Amino acid sequence: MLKPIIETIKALGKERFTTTFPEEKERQPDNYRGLHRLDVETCISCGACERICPNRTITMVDANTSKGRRKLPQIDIERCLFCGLCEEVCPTRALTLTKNYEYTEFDRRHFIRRPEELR
Amino acid sequence: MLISSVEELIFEVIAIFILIVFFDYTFGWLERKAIAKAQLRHGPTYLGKFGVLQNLADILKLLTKENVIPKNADKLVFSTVPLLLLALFIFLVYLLPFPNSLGIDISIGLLAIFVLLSFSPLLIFLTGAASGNKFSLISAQRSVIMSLAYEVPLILSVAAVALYTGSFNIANIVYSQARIPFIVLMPIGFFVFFIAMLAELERPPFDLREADSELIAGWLVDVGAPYYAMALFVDYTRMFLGSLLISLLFLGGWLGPYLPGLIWLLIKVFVVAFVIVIIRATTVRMRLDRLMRFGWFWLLPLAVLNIIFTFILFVK
Amino acid sequence: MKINKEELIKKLKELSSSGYNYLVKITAVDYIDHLEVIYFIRNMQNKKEENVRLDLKNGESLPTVIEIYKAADYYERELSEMFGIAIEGREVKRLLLEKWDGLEAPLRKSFQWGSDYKSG
Amino acid sequence: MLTKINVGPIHPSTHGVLRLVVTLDGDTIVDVEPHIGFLHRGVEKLAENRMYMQSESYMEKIDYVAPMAYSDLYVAAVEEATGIHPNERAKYVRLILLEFQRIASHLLWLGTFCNDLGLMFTMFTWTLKDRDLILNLLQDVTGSRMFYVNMRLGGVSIDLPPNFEEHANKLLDYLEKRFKEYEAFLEKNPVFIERTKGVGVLKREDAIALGVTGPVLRASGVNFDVRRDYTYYAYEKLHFIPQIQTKGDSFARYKVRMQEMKESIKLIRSALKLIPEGDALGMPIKLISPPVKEKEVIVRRELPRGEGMIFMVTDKQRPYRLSLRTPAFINLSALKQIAKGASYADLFSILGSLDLVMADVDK
Repeated sequence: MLKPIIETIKALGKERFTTTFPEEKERQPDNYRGLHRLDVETCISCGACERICPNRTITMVDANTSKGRRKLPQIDIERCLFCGLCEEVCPTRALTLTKNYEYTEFDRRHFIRRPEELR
Repeated sequence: MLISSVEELIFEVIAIFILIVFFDYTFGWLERKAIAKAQLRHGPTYLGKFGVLQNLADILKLLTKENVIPKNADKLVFSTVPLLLLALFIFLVYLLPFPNSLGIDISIGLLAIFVLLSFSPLLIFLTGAASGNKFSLISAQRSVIMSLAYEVPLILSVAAVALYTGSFNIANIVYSQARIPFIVLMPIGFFVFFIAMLAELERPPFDLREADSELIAGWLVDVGAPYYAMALFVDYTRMFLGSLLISLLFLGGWLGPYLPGLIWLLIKVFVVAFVIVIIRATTVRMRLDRLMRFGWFWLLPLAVLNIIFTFILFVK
Repeated sequence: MKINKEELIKKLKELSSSGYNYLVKITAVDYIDHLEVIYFIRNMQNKKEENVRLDLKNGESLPTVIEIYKAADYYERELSEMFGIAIEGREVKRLLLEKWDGLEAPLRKSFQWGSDYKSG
Repeated sequence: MLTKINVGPIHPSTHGVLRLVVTLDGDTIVDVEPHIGFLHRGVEKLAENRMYMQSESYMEKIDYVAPMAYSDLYVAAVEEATGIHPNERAKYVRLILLEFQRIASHLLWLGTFCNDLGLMFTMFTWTLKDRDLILNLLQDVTGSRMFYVNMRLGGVSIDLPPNFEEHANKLLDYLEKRFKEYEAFLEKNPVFIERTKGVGVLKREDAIALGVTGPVLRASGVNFDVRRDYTYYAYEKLHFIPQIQTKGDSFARYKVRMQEMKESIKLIRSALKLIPEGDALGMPIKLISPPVKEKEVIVRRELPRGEGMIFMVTDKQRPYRLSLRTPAFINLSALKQIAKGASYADLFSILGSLDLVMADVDK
């Protein structure tokens, strides 16, 4: 019985592993898969991301850009699995996943991100 | 130290109540912090320095909620017995002597305390059985069966102390430890008393009544938020009573060099409480039949042995 | 090996007494015009595996093998629920999705689901 | 008089959404009837409607405690069907990651098991910390903490980073030290011993008849491990030894998992020494699946919870039928047999020692 108690007392002196979240954040690697980012200039509107997405997260919608009106991906974050297939299938690397993972909203309609909002 | 006037009585009542609340609050915070530290977590951090005010916020939250009484429950028993339980434990603290002639120190204090203490499993049984929930019912049954296991060794280990001192007065018991505390004189008795007290306090490894991984919260499953806050108060007051008893009967109470008596007493009480918290963070829960076996085959013979030793070595 | 429905119990008894004592899985495949039921069984001594297959017409029932393999209990329940195969010789309680009575068995190809999702 | 108690679906010890209808005679269990399906997502049906490589992410969600093991199982089935097999380095890379995943899964199990026995979260947070370090390591490799989706046909999506070996070795040393502390903490505790030893005994014959798998089967003295008996990747070269206990009680199941973690450490160490240089990258995801050669595929893998098996009837772009054998499903079916006659408190010792993940049970 004494040995387990010694282990507990030893633990009192050990370093904590939890973080106080908003102040400290977890370390993230460079290839982290967080929220999407779309480079409107390089996107060629091929729709590959829409077709590969297993969960119908991505739909191609009409959007106004500097090059005129064209189809660009719109993302419904509520449905997203963050599997990264869209990033991998994108021929021009226009759609990438960023390190940002905080996406709380008050209204679930705001989870549908228009192409212009994907930065 | 008998009461001579009304003013003195009021002073006593208020002073000891402040002491109880002080212990309950600091212990509640310390337990959270200590367990968090042992579990490599932070514990409460936001409210106040080191989260001191977190418990206050929790209590306020619980008290402002609606008190729900389940349909199946026996309303009268369910809503009065927990209050009786609280009253019982607070009253028991009043029966203990404190330094500076605080506290109502009656000549049969020890006897009175253990007689009244044996009511608590029954009150818990009543609450559990009255709530009309099956988990509570199992908890209530466990409460009564458990008390069979630890009650006898508890009283026998105290009997050795009374035998040595020749008095049921707790102040006398404390003063007779002036040279050597009883923990040194009768370590077996201390061991038995400590284990039995853990069971009485519903602390792991004997928290069979609450048993959150089996019975969710045992006899507290169906109580509403204000009653739950009260149950926490009961829990901490019981903790205060238990650690006070351990320090008064075995650790020399308020006796100690240099510092004033009350400080010594509080230091001892908090050390005992800390040890109990560490045990809580260390061990898994016992099973009911094993506790029964442990109580009757280990604790009881040890307690009897302790009485015999005490009788042969010191009394004769 | 492919067998008839009538031989199933006899064949499995034979196999289980010759050391194939561990049932890995019972599964079924819906080929629209018929169902194929497959029993994967294993010999725990030499780790050899055998699969016993039988064809089942739509609406046909399947004899229970729970006397031979206790492990068949849950798999048979799953089959009867997911493919709508009735199991002879035992009462099958609903297991996974308890409130699906009256609907098409979900793993049949004829099962209609809420959306017309097609990928690729 | 018999009492019926409804344990779950919301209960601290059912690890998710398992509902048990327990019939008690006093404190003795007469009957346990599990009701499952609260987490059924129809993964088998979903896979029938998606292209081969789209389903990988869904497969990971079958078992959220050891996701990589499932994506490996599924991708191995697709590899078998298409004939694109991993090269030598990819085999080692997968083995290392999978064994890390196994340690992480067993660590989480250890913590929750102690919680079931009534320890106030101490072991849980300790093992969670160690699991966190493993997840950090896997995150560096794959880019995600929980759902890795890093298996590709013929390899992995991202190769091991250059400093991986150094990090891994440091972590393994740390874990080895921690396991010693865990053993001192638990096995020297008489209450823990008495709560687990002789509790929920599953005899060898019953274990085989009930079809239980993985650590539960090995704790009952059956010498069977897919890693040895249907060997894959490099397990044969690394001289893998299955961990067997004979008693078949909760303690034996604890011991098997503890020994398995140590065995995993050994495996990773020797794999890190033997890993060949080169390229472990697999085929990137494309909009068209590679051509399928096999009509039917059977793949087995030793998942942390037991033997996982995929039986797949293939079609051109997507599986015609995907049949999964999930280990927790069949282990749960043994609960009734094991728990009969035990006391109510021991039900949770038994339930915990089976290592159920409800997502894995319900598919």
